[in-house]
Amino acid sequence: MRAPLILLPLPVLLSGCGGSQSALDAQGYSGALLRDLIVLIVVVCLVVWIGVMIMLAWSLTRRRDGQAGDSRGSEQRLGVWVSGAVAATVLIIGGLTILSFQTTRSLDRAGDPDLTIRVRAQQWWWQFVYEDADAGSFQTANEIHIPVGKEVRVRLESTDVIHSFWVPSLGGKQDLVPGRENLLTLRAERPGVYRGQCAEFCGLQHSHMAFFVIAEEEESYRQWAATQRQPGAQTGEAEASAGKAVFMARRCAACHTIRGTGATGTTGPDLTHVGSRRTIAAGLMDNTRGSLAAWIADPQTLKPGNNMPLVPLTGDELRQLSAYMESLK
Amino acid sequence: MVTDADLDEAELERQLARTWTSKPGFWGAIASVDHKVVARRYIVTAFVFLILGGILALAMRLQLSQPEARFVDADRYNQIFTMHGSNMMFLFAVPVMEAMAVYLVPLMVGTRNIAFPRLNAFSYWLFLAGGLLLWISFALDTAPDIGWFAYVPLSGPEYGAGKRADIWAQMITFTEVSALAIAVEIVVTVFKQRAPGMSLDRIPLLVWSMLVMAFLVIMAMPAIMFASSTLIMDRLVGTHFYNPAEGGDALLWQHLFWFFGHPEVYIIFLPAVGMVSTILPTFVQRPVFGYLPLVMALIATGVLAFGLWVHHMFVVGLPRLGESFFTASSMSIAIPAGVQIFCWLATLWSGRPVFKTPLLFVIGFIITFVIGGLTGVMVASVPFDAQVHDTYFVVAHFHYVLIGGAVFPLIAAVYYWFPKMTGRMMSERLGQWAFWLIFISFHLTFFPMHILGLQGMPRRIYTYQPDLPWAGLNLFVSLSAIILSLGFLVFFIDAIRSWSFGRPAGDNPWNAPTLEWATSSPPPPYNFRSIPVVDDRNPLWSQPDALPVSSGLRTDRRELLITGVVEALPEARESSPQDSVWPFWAAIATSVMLIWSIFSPWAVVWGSIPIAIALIGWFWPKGEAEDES
Amino acid sequence: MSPAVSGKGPVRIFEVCCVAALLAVAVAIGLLRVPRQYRTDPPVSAALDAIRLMPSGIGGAPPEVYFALNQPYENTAYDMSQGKRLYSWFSCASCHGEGEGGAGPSFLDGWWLYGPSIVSIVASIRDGRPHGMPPFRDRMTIDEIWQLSGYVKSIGAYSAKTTAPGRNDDRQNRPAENRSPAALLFNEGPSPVHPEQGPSP
Amino acid sequence: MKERVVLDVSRLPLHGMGIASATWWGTYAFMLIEGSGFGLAIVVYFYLMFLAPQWPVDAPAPDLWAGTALTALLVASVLPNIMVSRWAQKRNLKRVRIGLIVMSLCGIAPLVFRVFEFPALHIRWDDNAYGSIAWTLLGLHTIHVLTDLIDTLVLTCLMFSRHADNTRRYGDVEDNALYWNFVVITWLPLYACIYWVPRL
Repeated sequence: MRAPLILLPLPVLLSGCGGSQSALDAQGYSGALLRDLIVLIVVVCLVVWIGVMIMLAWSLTRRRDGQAGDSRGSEQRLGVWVSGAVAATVLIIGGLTILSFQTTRSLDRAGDPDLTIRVRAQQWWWQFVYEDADAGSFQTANEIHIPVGKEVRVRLESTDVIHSFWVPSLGGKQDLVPGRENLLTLRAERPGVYRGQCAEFCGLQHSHMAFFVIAEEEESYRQWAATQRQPGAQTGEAEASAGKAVFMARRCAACHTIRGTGATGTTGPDLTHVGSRRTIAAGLMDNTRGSLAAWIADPQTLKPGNNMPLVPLTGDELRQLSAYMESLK
Repeated sequence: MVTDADLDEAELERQLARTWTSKPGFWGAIASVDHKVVARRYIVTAFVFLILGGILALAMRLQLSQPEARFVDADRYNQIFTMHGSNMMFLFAVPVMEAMAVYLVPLMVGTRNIAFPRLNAFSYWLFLAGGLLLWISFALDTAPDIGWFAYVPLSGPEYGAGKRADIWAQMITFTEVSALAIAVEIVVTVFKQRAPGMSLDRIPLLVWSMLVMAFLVIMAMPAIMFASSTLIMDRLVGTHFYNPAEGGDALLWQHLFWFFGHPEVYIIFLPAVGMVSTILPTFVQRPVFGYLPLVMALIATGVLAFGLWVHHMFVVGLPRLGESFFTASSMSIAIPAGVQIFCWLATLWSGRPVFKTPLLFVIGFIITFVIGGLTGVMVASVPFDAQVHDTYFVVAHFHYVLIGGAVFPLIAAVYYWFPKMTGRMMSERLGQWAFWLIFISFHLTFFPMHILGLQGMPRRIYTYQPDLPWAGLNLFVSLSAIILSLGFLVFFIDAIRSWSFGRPAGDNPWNAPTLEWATSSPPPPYNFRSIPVVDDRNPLWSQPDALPVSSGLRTDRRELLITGVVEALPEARESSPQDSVWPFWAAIATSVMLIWSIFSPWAVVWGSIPIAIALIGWFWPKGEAEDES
Repeated sequence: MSPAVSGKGPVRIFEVCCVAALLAVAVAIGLLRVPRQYRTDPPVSAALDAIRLMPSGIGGAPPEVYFALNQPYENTAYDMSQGKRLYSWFSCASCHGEGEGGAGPSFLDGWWLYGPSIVSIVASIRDGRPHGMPPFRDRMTIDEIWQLSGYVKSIGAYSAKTTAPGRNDDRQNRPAENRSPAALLFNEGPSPVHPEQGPSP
Repeated sequence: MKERVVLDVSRLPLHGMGIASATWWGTYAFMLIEGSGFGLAIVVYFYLMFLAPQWPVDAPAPDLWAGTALTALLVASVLPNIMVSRWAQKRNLKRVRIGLIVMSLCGIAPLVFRVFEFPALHIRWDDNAYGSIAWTLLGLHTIHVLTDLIDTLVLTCLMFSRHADNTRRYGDVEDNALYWNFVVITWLPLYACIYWVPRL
């Protein structure tokens, strides 16, 4: 069962910066369990379907002789056949139910998490808070890094409507419901970039609410986390420094935080290390200076209805601001 | 006092026609309470909504045919998929099944009109008003954009600006009131108006399925009425049912919605099953195999339907124990479904199939529905569902169940009963074309969606990015959808053409065994010249020469026969109400009140006054012969 | 067969009437519909900026284009809801609270220092006012200022309107905007923040 | 199709009473619908109660007197109600008229108490979810009292008109009595929920 016993002709699953997002391309502990379950159930159901179709085809095409079918004896024989088929249905259904329960139990096996991440889903982006009392906690947006082979506990909350946290390659989905907290455990078995996406309809930009899970070896994860704990980079570059001034003057700071500066807003994503992220606007665009500028200049055309207001800026200010954003590695 | 015993056939028909025919002209049509007239309106309106809903589906497929397409913007797309779901469920599927019941049940049980025919007329007008409300709001760009499930808080006061969510919630009220009205009529018609001798074990399977469906409506619809009313109250007068900060709960909505929403699927599916069980025997020319198991399966499905709503909520974070229970119950619904499939196969096996269009659609139904049922077993498993919930896999699953499981039998039913309803046959040639086009392109359209779902494509997204591996299949699906719509186009062309120009059908063109084929095609306003007497499950096969009938009903007033619940022994001669315009005015008054009440809570007070006046006009006796007793 | 045929006549007339009515409705709708705007066209924005204010800074006339658009910022729930979000994003609450005032004046007491017209409110937000109201001209676009003004105006409405921003799913510390809010609180009387600005009833 | 007469129904009554009447079954079907509605409302009440840290939320338990008086009144009204139904069965027009007038009063009196029940809850519908469900339960039942009252009033007028002396009318009176019993019976669990569950 380990090798993907796929019945369906699948196109290439991995592609470029998209990262993988497929239940069949399992790269995590839960993901693999679920993939095996899916494949097994699909095979069983396929066999059942073929069986029923053979019966159907036979009953439609069989040669009929004389008055067969009307006699009492044949009616009884049919009764036996139908009862047998129903009994088989009961057995198969029972078997699948037990199989499903077993998988649930394997998924639930509790272990102490090595790392806890709090997820706050908002219309239409993901806030990730790494809670670590000893080393200090920090925030990212739309991108998490996790160490390979470790249990990562994800605490799921929503600040507005219902969303759903789903990284198909690593495991099943779980909703984020306002007023409640749900838990999910992730464990990536191999390094890689795994794409996740909101799976519960959450309004206008539900389609553009993706995030990436970057599983990496413990050492590089530690480095990454250490960098993230640093306050926002100070840059000597003139353009970026001017951008910082624009950031403060134009009220960007009312919504965004850049640690180590006066910007402490909490409505929008934490931008302390925005330059280090792979994408911006919840997976909408690759993170380049050009796309940053485009986003700041006109967020409502790129992602209509999103919650970033358009701030009027001159061309120079825009250039400076995007340079500053890019410098926040 | 004139009874039919004293008259010859021609005179009897003339007198019955005078008593039962609606007045000509516009107001005569508005006032008509003939169940066939109302049902025909219902069916035509529901099919119009099907076409409109199908156009919406094509718009969605156009938008999804390529990544980051800009044919439809996000706001419009959200309105479109909400409209598509709500329209297909509330304005097409449920009403069309109930309309078939309104048309066929009185004929199949051998009575002259449905019970409470004025309520029936009222129900249609209210349904029409609800449909217009939804579609006019769509045209005004203020259609609901919250999905057909309208989860709070997205549909709640904070995130659902404007009246969009209110329009959705009130549209529910319109359609639910009309559905409840029909359910009551069907229950009473089946219980009290069956032909003498039609004991419980001689009721046609379609009638059984409609009876179970009516009980499902009665038990399930109050949940959605309560849910949608409290949603409007949260939005309009500031109650806190769904506000977690003040003691409400977002999941309460989901419980209420799916407590209705799951039985809703069976409300649509059970009538379809009844149609299959009725059509199949005619085209193999033998009685259906396993009448009793089939009835038991219908009832078991109806009961189980209330025990599996939580399988729509497997990923919201409920306790594991509860989820396990609902996995088991959801899986177990496959057993009655299996019983039915095997009984049909046995019927086919032992009969002599005649491959006319209705049978083709029934066979298409079996092939397709088994797939839908099996994917249903898949999503009943909590861990399986964790991967496919809210993905295109689920979209594929329920289209297999709803189109394969309900629309295919419905089309079969249209081909089968069209001659009865219009007196004319539909074209066999076009029918075969329609079947092959619809059947093949249906699978081409919806099967790839299973794969898309497993590849991680979520539902309800208006677009996707080019670097995701979904573009190829999506384009394929969109192209197949065009062929599918062509298939439906052939079907509609055939229906419209045959309505006026089809070959005349005669009373019983298929040599079918049930009572509706005992009268002329189309049936006269009084349905039967004399009320039939039944002594077999398949009366027209057991009595091929002369139909046993009763005599002694009056012809100078609309009179029908009331019989006992179990044995259908005659108990009374009862009058059936005359035509009346009051149901129409009552529906207008109700519509005004319901629409007004999404703007002001005082509408409930002031808007109720005209309703009360209309109802008094409706029930106040006019001294007609029907009032005598 | 005769009853069936005579039954058909009225039904046909009826169906024709229905189709005609539907078509009429459809045509009317085509002329009436108002799509939601997520981004105002630049020329419209420019025109919205051209408010004509009285020399005193109190009251004035909105630009023609506002009427041409059918006064959306006071009449559509969507724009008001957007205004409500802007109210929180731009921290209006740090001075005005949830409308009850604080360092800045209250919106709930029925008193408007610079008059209740939307033009005055737009001018106050855009250009600022004495005693601490900062100008938001270079922080918000003009259509956002209009949206915010529409919302602020609705906070202190004298009577409930059918178009109002929805209440928040949150602890309720004052009547929700959609429920005839301010009128309930008028009897408390205005509370001037600066003595010289006090109302003179 | 050719016909063969096998049954003569001309001696059957022109109108069925009780279980031989379609209206009777229709009334039961509607009671089933509304009963489901009440049942659901009660389920929602307990659902919210189990979510809340304390119950009632931020309010004292409701005052008892108005609700209890109304309950007593409703229960007492069952007696004349059954009498009216009996008289209708016996087709005693004079007594049915008197009984219907009494029942009209029995419909108005609870509404008077109902007016005092809402303030006795000590909470508004928009204060929190407890207030919302308590008001909804009361409101839902009030609507039922009101509809049956209007039905009774119209029926009373009808019984004083020329259409009165008719089996069909007596059947209507019986069905109306049946419905009033339903209104009374459904109130009892609601009364327990609204007034006594918060005191547990």
